[in-house]
Amino acid sequence: MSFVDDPPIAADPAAGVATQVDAARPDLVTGDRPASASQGTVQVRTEAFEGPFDLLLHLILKDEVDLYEVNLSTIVDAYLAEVERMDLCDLESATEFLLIAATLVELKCRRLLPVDDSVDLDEELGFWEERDLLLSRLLECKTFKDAAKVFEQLAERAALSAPRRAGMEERFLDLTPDLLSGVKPEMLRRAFLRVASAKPEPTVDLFHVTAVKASVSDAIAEFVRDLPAKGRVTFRTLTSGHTERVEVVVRFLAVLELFKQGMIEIEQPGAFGDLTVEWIAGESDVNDALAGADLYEG
Amino acid sequence: MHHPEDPNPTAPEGPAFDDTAFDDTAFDDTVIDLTEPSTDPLTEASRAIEAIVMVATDPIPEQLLAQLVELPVVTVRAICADLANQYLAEGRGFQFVEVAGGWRYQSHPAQAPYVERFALEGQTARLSGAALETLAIVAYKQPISRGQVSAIRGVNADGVLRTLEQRGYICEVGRDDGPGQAILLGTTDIFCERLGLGSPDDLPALGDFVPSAAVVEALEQTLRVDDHPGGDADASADHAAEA
Amino acid sequence: MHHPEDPNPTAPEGPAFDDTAFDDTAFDDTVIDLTEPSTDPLTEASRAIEAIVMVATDPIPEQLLAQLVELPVVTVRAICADLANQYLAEGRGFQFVEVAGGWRYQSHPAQAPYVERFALEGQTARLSGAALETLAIVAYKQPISRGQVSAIRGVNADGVLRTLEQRGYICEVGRDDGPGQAILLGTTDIFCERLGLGSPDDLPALGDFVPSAAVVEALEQTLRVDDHPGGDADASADHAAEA
Repeated sequence: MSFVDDPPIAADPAAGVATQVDAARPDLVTGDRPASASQGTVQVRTEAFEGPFDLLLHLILKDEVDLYEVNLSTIVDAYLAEVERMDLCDLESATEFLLIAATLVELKCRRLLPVDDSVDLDEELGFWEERDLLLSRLLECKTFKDAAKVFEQLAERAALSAPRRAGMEERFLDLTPDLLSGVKPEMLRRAFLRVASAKPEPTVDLFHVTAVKASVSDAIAEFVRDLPAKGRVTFRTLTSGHTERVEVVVRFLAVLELFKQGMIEIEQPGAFGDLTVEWIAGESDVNDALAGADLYEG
Repeated sequence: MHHPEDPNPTAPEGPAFDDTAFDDTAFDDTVIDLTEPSTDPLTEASRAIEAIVMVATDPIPEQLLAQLVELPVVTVRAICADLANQYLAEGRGFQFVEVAGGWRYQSHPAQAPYVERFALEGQTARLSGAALETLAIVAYKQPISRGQVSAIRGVNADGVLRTLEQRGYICEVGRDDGPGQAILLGTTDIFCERLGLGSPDDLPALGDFVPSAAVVEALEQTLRVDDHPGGDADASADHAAEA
Repeated sequence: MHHPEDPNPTAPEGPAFDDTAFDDTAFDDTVIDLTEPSTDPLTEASRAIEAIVMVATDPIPEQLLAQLVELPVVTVRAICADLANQYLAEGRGFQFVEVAGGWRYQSHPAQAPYVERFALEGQTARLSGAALETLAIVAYKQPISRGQVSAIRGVNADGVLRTLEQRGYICEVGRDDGPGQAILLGTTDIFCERLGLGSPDDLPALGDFVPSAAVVEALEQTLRVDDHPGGDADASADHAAEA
């Protein structure tokens, strides 16, 4: 999921989101790290953001001057917009990004809505746990990030010295044992394949997961098709046929996206009440809505 | 032309070259005590160690040196440290250093521009940010499974780990006892060489990298559950009471 | 043991002496100021020559040294002779000698018994994993240049290649047509003999092998002598951008 070939955010049709994100992350377009491997660099697949923690840390800590001014809404929006832009090519990474998106969105909802005392205590504790887990994982990630910086400095410093590798003088060579004793041609073949073979395609372990179609743009398309005819409908109804968490998450993201674009109205009778969704946009806006979301490949 | 006597016993003719351009008095200061060159076993061992490490292609562990010169490891260690200091004091263009569990000769960092000019081919590739972070996780958490690395990074780390393995920085060091018997990974000597470490123990303590209070607070503030505009002390108090 | 002041100007502390606990300030001085290398150009050149010859795998001609340190050949010749005399006077276990048209370090003949012991006992009788991989690359992709082998392996393979060459398993088989006229390596008859092969063609087939990007890039790359400095500059630029 390299961003190298992505159009700049400003060109993104989802301008409503884009402007906000752009302001929050002026460095995203120019890239604050090399997105492509330079000549001679280890050919690790470089991604603009190495995972959801990386992205979230960046969003929260990017501007250390304003550490205390960080606004959760801005961060959630920027995070969702970034996830939206990504070409999430495998379900595994998509799920991680989306699960954290779900936690963030829930966090944001808590801030916006009054606390409901009647809420299920187990659920409440569950959410606290999730939030604390996210926090500790972020701290762990940050710890290793900082350690990696020191690794880089150590490697740079070490690279200033070249080791002596000239080896034995000719007259001693006869004394050394035959290095090829015991080496079989097959060992050479395996050694060659080990060092020269392409990495296997990133595979998703589908052993326990049936292929889940999780695409925000598909969900948007589905809503754009179905919602105008349905009138007011609850989010629960919209997701009733979907048991996979990631499917519910992408539909929730789709609802947020449509809301942002002014296509739908959202109502919630009280904290943790059922979300009600109503289509309010005209026919002409539909294409914009569809163009506004990048694909999540499930 | 003054020719210093070679203190190495049974030494044949020294350098195949006489030079008159240099002031021969310059050598008088550097000549060490030549009165009893070969009777001192420490001096003898020191020379043997210089010779052995000079022809070695990899760092030589003190244990092996001790075995070859037939002296205790502690003595060998002292000799090696002394040699390192001698070259340093003399301002040599090379160093004698302990890297990846052994001693080796290497060029002095200050001479890097000249060495780079000379060694044009096959420079070691730079490590990407992802590779460095993954390497840090393996280095500090070893032995660790691929799945655990991925969990910490929040993304599938298999590709990066495979590259690091191909480069020889990490390798399989065992199997997990658990039902899956997951492969456990650890760092290699090549990793130590790349970072200029005597051993992984020479890494700075992971505790040194625990995020600062400001960072922790920023994360907590941002991800706190209750939103009290202004995020004042009340919020923290509420938070504490509720938690 | 005293810690003498390092007379190498602007040199960072060498890893072997960095036995203090890591602290934040330890990493602040990683950038070496190269603007004022030395007060004395002869001393500076002498150090550079020590460094270059130390890391070289073959004897270095005076002409090349002169070019690298930007001094006349006669001066370089005098410096080399002086270095040779210094090591002799200090009773080092190694020598600095002119052989085969160039200067190199080698073990002092008086230390031969220790070096022989090391050759017999100290070395593993098996090829290391890295050596086996390097040999496999040459065997399957011959003729191939040193630079290409290093590019595929991602680390400098010169030392390993030299060992394989010294053992007679690989040798120079030609020159590249390109501007650099890089030396091309291939396997020898000894190699085939030891492995019981009639010719390198008898090596086990690779099957439906998909080469990695590094291999494709390394083999497609036009061989250029100057491809290192450019690549390095790019890497530094990237690094600067990243920092």
